[in-house]
Amino acid sequence: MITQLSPVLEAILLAADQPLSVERLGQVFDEHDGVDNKRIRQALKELQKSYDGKGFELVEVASGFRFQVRQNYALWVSRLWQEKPQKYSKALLETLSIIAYQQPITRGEIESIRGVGVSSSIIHTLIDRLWIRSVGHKEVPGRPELFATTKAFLDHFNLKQLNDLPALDELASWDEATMAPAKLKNPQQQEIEVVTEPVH
Amino acid sequence: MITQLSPVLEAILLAADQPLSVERLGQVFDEHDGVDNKRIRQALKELQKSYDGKGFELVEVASGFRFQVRQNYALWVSRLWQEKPQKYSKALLETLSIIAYQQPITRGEIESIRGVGVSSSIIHTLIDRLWIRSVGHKEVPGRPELFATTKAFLDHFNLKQLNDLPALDELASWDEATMAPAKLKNPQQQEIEVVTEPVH
Amino acid sequence: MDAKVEGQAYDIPRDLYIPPHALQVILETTFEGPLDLLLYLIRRHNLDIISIDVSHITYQYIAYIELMEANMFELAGEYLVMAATLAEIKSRSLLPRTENIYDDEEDPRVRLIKQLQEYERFKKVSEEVAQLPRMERDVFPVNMIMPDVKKTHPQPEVEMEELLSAYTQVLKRCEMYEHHTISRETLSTRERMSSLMAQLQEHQFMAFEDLFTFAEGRMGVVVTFLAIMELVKEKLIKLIQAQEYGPIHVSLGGKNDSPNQEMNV
Repeated sequence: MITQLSPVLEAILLAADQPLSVERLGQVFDEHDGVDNKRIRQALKELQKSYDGKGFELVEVASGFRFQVRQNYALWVSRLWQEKPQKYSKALLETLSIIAYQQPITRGEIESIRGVGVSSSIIHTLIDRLWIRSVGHKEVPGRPELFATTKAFLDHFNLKQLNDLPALDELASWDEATMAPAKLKNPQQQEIEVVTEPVH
Repeated sequence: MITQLSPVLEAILLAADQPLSVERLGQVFDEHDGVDNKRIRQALKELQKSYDGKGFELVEVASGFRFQVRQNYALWVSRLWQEKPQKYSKALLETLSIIAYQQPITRGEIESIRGVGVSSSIIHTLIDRLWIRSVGHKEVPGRPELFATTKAFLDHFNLKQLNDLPALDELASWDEATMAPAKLKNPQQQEIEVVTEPVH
Repeated sequence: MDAKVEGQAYDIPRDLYIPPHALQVILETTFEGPLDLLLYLIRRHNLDIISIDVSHITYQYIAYIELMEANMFELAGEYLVMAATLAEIKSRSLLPRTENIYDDEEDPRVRLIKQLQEYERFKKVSEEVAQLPRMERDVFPVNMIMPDVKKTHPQPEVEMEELLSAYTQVLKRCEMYEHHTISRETLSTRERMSSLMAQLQEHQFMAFEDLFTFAEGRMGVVVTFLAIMELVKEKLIKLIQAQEYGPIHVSLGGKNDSPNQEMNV
């Protein structure tokens, strides 16, 4: 019977190199330990509170709980880290976001939203990072792969679930007559279409 | 000016992948931070005390300070790291079954039955597991080793003797035709002798 | 290049034309494609698409494409499609207008607006996603020295059924091989006797099992065995065994130069 569960969980989570779910933590204990998932959840909650004002925190992400250094200290930590964080291109982030919000989605569908081809290297980078994976094929000619995001993606972006992603805006309203965003509507310009003289 | 130095040091040391000396820690700060080595040393001492009863500790080793998981929690950490047993490959199982039914047999013979090569790692795994051993050499060019199963093999499969290996329907006729010639007189008895008695 | 709006000179926005040498850099680094570029121009310059001199831009794009390196061709194609869409919109706008002449599916304007709306949504949200606290940039994993831990590698368990099924598969595979072989070549005992004699003439003294070719499968081995028995009976060959249960050797019947005992068959 373990009377002091908190330091044990602390030790396990600190030694682990990946987030651990309550279930996974539970597997560490045997029947003599008298530890069930409810006790674990309770202890984790208490632990989380106990790190107020500390340089680190215990957070829950998609695949479980993990310790991480608090964001407010990133400045000093990054001075220590020789490696600069990897930069990702706008194209990659757009592709990733479209997959995250529209999953499961084919490469062709991503391309039609972006209005431009999606390079294979972007898809490969996302797969290599384990942020997306193929989850099947769409039953259309060519049976293209369907991509979806993974738990590792949520983990990397500090999210517990897809719902925690920033909300997607409503479609902006556009004026179809002028092809301009509604708020930019300008009556003067609107008349141009009729009177503009072709140059050639 | 940093007023709360402890959490900053905590963050830096937790993110570092090696011990950091007071001097190295000092390099992270600039003149505006108002941090000198004396302040660092003081803060580290306070931090060390604050981890009483926690699952981890801050210790000073030769090259500096580092966080480590307390030794008394090694048991649980080790349970986390216990690997799930892997499955043996089909190639290994086939090799083992051929040795069991057709022993003593050379690697070359196993290969010609399987129609593909038998990797050294399979043979080594089976020897390491104490399921097979070399029982001599075949008197043919190259004098290849002859492999046979062991008592440990019988124990693992709950067999008293090789005779207890289940008979496959087709086995009888197959054995007669392909068994090593020395066994032609009485194949089954011969098998048992190889396993239970030292050959030399 | 000037257009007149109710008699007043009006500057046509020229932003859609980008000199070819600059375009590669701009397209690859600044804009994520023709939609992105168009969206930028619309937002930034209050650009009314209808008012653009689309035909001019189209010519510029075509000129650009001609100048372009082969490896940029795919990208050029996408911008060209956009230029074509704009040209189509422009040309339709010049036609006398009647209400509802195009349904929504057909109208390139509706299509383009939908595309722009959709794209803008994702462009915006992807900028927000980029700002999310990210591992190794905003938050860092905690590295801690582990206590001394004995890592154990439990060994896989094997069930008797697995072993049997593996062996059954081996046997099945041999049979498949056998059928394949047999269909190609008819094995007869006599033929095999001849080839065995030939082998023994070459090597004189051979291990019994070396006379067998396991790859031939069961049938082949049986034929060889029968052939050997036949040869022994006909005293063409001899079986020699040095000690009980020792390896058996075979030599031609005529010259038994080994002191070993002969084997009773």
